[in-house]
Amino acid sequence: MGLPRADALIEDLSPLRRRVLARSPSPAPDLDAAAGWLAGLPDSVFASRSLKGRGRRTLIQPRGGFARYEEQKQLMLALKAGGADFIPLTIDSHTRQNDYETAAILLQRSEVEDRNLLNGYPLVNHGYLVSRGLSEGLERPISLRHGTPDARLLVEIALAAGITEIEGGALTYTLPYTKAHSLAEAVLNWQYVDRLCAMHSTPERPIHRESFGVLTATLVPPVLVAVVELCELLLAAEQGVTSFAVSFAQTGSLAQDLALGRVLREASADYLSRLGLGPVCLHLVYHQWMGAFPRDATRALALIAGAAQIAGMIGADKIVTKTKDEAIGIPTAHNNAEAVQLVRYILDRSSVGAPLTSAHADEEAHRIRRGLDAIMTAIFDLPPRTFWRSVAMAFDRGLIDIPFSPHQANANQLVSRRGRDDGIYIEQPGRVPLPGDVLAGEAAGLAARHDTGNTASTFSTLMRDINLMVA
Amino acid sequence: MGLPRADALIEDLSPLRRRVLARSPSPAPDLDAAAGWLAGLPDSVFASRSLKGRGRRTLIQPRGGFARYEEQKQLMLALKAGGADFIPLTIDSHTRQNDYETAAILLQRSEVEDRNLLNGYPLVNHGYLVSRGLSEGLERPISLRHGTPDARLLVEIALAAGITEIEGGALTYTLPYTKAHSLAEAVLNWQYVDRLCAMHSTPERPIHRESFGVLTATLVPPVLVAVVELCELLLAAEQGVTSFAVSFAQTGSLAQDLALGRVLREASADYLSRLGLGPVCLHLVYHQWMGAFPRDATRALALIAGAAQIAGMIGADKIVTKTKDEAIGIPTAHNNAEAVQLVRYILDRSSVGAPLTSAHADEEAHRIRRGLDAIMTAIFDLPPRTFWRSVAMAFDRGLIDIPFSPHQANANQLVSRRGRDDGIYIEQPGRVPLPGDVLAGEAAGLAARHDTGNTASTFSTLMRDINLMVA
Amino acid sequence: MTSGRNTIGTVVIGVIGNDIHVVANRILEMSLQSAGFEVLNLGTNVKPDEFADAALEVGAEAVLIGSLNGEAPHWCHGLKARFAARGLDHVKLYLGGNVVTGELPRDEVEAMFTRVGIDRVFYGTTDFDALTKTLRKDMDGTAAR
Amino acid sequence: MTSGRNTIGTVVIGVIGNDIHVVANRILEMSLQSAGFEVLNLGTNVKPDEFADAALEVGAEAVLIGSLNGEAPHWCHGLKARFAARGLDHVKLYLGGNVVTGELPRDEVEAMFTRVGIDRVFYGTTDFDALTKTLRKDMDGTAAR
Ligand code: B12
Ligand code: B12
Repeated sequence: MGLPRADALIEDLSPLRRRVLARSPSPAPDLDAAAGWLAGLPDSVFASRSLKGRGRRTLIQPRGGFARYEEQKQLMLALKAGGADFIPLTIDSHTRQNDYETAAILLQRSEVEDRNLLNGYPLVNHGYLVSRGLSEGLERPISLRHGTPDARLLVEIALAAGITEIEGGALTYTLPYTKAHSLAEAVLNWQYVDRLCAMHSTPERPIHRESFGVLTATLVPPVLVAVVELCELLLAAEQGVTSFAVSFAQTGSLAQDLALGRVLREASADYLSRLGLGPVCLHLVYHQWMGAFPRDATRALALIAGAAQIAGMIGADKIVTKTKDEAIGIPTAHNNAEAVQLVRYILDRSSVGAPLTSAHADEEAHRIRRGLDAIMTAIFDLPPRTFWRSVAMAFDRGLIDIPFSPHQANANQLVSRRGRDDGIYIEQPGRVPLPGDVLAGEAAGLAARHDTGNTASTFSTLMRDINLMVA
Repeated sequence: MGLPRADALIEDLSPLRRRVLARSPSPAPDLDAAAGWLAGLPDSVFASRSLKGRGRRTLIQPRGGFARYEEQKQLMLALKAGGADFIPLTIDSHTRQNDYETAAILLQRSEVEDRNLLNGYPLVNHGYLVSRGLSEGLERPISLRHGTPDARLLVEIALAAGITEIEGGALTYTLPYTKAHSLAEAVLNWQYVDRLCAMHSTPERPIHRESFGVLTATLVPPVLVAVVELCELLLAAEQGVTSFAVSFAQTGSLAQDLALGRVLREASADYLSRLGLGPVCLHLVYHQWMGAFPRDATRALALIAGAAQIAGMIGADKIVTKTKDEAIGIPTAHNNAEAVQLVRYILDRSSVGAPLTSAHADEEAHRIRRGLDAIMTAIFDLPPRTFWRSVAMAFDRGLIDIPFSPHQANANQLVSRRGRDDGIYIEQPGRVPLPGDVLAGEAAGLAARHDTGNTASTFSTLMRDINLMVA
Repeated sequence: MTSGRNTIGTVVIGVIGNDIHVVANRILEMSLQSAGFEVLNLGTNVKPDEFADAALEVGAEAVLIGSLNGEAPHWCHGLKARFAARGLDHVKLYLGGNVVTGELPRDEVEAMFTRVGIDRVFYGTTDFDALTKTLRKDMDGTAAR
Repeated sequence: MTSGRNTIGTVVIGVIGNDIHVVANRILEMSLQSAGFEVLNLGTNVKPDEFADAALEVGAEAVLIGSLNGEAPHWCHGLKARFAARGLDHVKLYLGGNVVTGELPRDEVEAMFTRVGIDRVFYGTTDFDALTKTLRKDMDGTAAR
């Protein structure tokens, strides 16, 4: 029995921090460099404050990262000019795997050859001193977006550089992003990150943590998104984080989007209060379609506009945007800013006041919540006495099973596909402990698929499901 | 007291028809030319059958009309290739005002100078024989879209040419489209049209009639759209029309769109059955944003995509589309077909099964219905003994009062502007007989406007309201 | 319309031809009135002779013609002559709106209409505040003449 | 993976570098298996030497390399040499996915990789049925050699 508890908090991080910082290929900040630097920054660069002061506006955050400092800076200014409320700092894939060496080589070649040989900004190689310049004149919070199971050094440097929003978490940055990184280790490493963020928070200006409920963006059933989001929220709350956003990506079904948004908000508050954790200032982030994108620019823009409208309908605190270049490659700064403008245009005309619902959405919400509660109870009831160990065990035992995770320890026994109104439904639960009535509801959702009805999944329906927005 | 009644049906139209047909500048069809021609056409060109057989698909109809036959034919084929379910035949503005002479001059000049000098297809001048060729190889119904208060000759020719969907009505094609045409006359002329359509209907293949709830597309309060739609439905049902669509245009507020769609469907069925009219096969048509359009192509496309998503959410039977050229001029066939494809792309991914709602939408629907019932009762209670006379009197007395109508007899005493979530609310009802609680609800909607709150309307808020989608 | 005393001039406005787009026309009326002009608004569907007759009747110094639906090229042809026939050569003719179909170069559009006697052409989106200023200047000119 | 008898050939597949995009990799595995190939799927994050070692171990006739995240140009450099070092010159090297960033002319992209020893380049959307046919033909060639 391992319930999340406030006294799971790591007491003294300093010895560990010294060891982590020693590995930095760029000049390492000392232990209180970040605190001092953050204290001198204006409120306008604090993500937690932007979120708190948003009123009824859904805030906008694009994605984007370039190898070289100057190019990244230009991108950031272009995005600001386009109306972005949060400015992204997306990290390259080598840094995400802690392969600073390859990143260094490609950064150097990018500089010498005057072209971009990395798919993101190698923050660890650039270092905190150089990167402090990024937020100068920005007057917007910078968000660290990566996909790194061991992000301890990366986050040390990010905080010292004045970055106030840290995305990720043990599950969401391991299961979609790594093949072999031990989840138990990832949990410990993210406890470090959470604790570090909490340590650098003040009551007025907390460092904001955000989960990445997108996961693999491919046929992940809403109930599993909810479980993963709740686990990361509770792990962060254990370490004293006081500003946190749960998130999810457009599912492809409006009813499921409405339902999942509602369940995430309600369940987050419920679990925290029931477990005596917090107070945490909670937010909801919506990622527009994260799966395979249409190549056609007009369709891509339509998809982006449609997602913006849904973000308005669910009253998301923030939407994370894509661009019309998504299917093709790293977007230009211009097209990235264009998408931001477009999303603002639609959002400004999509507020709904009261939350929308429907009989189907209500049913989906009810089922997601029942499933979530069942799985969380099963996780809490696992043998370990600490919550973090239970989370790791839940994954090992297949209670958490994410479709299309590249991770070699993922159970891969859960099978999902699209059903009613293109919603994602569970065909085979594997070892995920879902009650019978929930499974019956999932089966009903599958049976209502409009093209094939309740036939077993085939290769061609799988392709259609993955390419929902492409064809 | 003038309730709509089945025995209001015009018995013998023939003498009148002969007089109308005699005015044709092109060779006039004889009295049963249309019936014979329609009987020989395949089911695929009957609008009523497409609508009935649509399943859960929202059908798509673009707009478009060119002066010359060949150009119009090419447009129609391009729209078919783009995936349109209905093919439009939009009539030029001179023909709409029965100014066949100017239309003839400009048609001839268009042919000689090889360019387009009309903003639509002058069907009366082309005549029915030539125009029969339009539907050849089309396998889709053609929809007559015009804006003609006296459309008797136009519709005679349309039916003889094999056109099976006739848009318009006494109120919707007079109040936004004319300055001086007597409404009483328009009602009589549209009774002729309705009767003519009913006469050419068979039980399996009725001629479809569709109202134009768009009206002036400028700050028309939902309750007045509902009143006008109900009046035209009832007038058509009196004349034996058995396939009818009520319609409305995107209001700018999602809650009002959801509410108005629901009220229109429910009230249409209720009134028909309560009055013992019908059976009428009822449909709901959604016009995407009909007010001032953004000039920027990306925004225009986003607006089009967003409207398509809403059409899916309200489960419209049909959506009538715009193009990214809207703010600039008559769209090219290519851009018109592009919009159709885009709308199909979004619609195919926007079905919701059960109708969506929210506390606000419920409240809006309740208020629209209460207002509608109050106004309809007031109309029924007017002195005349026939419904059609009551409708004309309702307009004369300002019970029906349409903002921005160019008609000189329009009362212009009702003042509306945008309030909560950009919905349209009534600030001054003029002589429109709305109950106190409804007016209180409207005032509350105004008070919740996010920028100005409950300040009186000014010139600058008016401009903002009109340009909601432009800026 | 009554010919007031404190006005800075009298103008006729309307939408030409078989055109029923009235939104800009209503707004233009409000703008001109609040700028101090005496306005006779003929509304929509106004034929060339009606503009000329009205200008004669109220002694207008300028006529502001709107055209939104693409008919302007047709109706503006010969318009100036109708004013001349009534001895109204001095009346300024303004034209504004979607005066052509599609996007054309501004100077091309202006030339197209000044050629047939329109004094000022406002192609597309127009700032009505700026418009009233221009109008005031033009009228001062007319009065001085 | 067990080396079956009724297969038409053995191939190694995987996603190269620090790349974790696994969706196409899973689908490719299913496609190849259902076409009758024996497949060793190394999954994601596969370094050049691992490909070569695996090919040696199972006696693969072809190695199908996926790259989705833009790293291909980096990792394919020197790849052929690792195979040569193990005496695996005859093993066909296939590369597919988002092998470069942005849209480039197809022949340019192909030249870029054939230059460093890749036998076949599949740039962008790939029909896996057509792919298996090509593979089968290539393998017949290898077997005959
Ligand atoms: C609302 C609307 C309608 C409503 C009109 C309701 C009403 N009674 O007013 C309805 C739906 C009924 C309608 C009908 C038609 N419409 Co319409 N309509 C529009 C729309 C969407 C908005 C117009 C509007 O109100 N804008 C808001 C006002 C404030 O802006 P504005 O009118 O552009 O005016 C600005 C300037 O033009 C200028 N201006 C205007 N007037 C004047 C006058 C002077 C003196 C000056 C100096 C400046 C000036 O200043 C204003 C402020 O910047 C436009 C497209 C668009 N713009 O998005 C099409 C549009 C004007 N319509 C068009 C057409 C063709 C028609 C129809 C013929 C139908 C058809 N074939 O599609 C019929 C008209 C029938 C007829 N007899 O005329 C075309 C015109 C094409 C062209 N010029 O090349 C347009 C551009 C749409 C399109 N792309 O096809 N329409
Ligand atoms: C889903 C997705 C993700 C998921 C992946 C989940 C998972 N574990 O698989 C998540 C969200 C985790 C993710 C992360 C990242 N992603 Co990603 N992702 C996508 C996305 C949206 C869809 C990919 C997909 O699954 N498609 C469906 C499958 C069926 O299609 P496919 O992969 O394209 O495969 C087809 C062909 O490429 C080809 N093919 C593929 N493999 C092979 C192999 C062989 C042998 C052959 C012959 C053919 C072939 O055939 C397939 C069928 O046609 C694409 C953009 C897009 N396409 O829309 C970006 C995209 C691939 N990602 C991209 C990037 C950069 C990243 C990140 C680095 C983050 C970042 N900086 O933005 C990280 C990766 C970190 C890392 N270590 O690699 C870029 C790559 C840029 C480039 N190549 O220039 C893309 C193009 C998006 C973009 N425009 O920025 N991503």
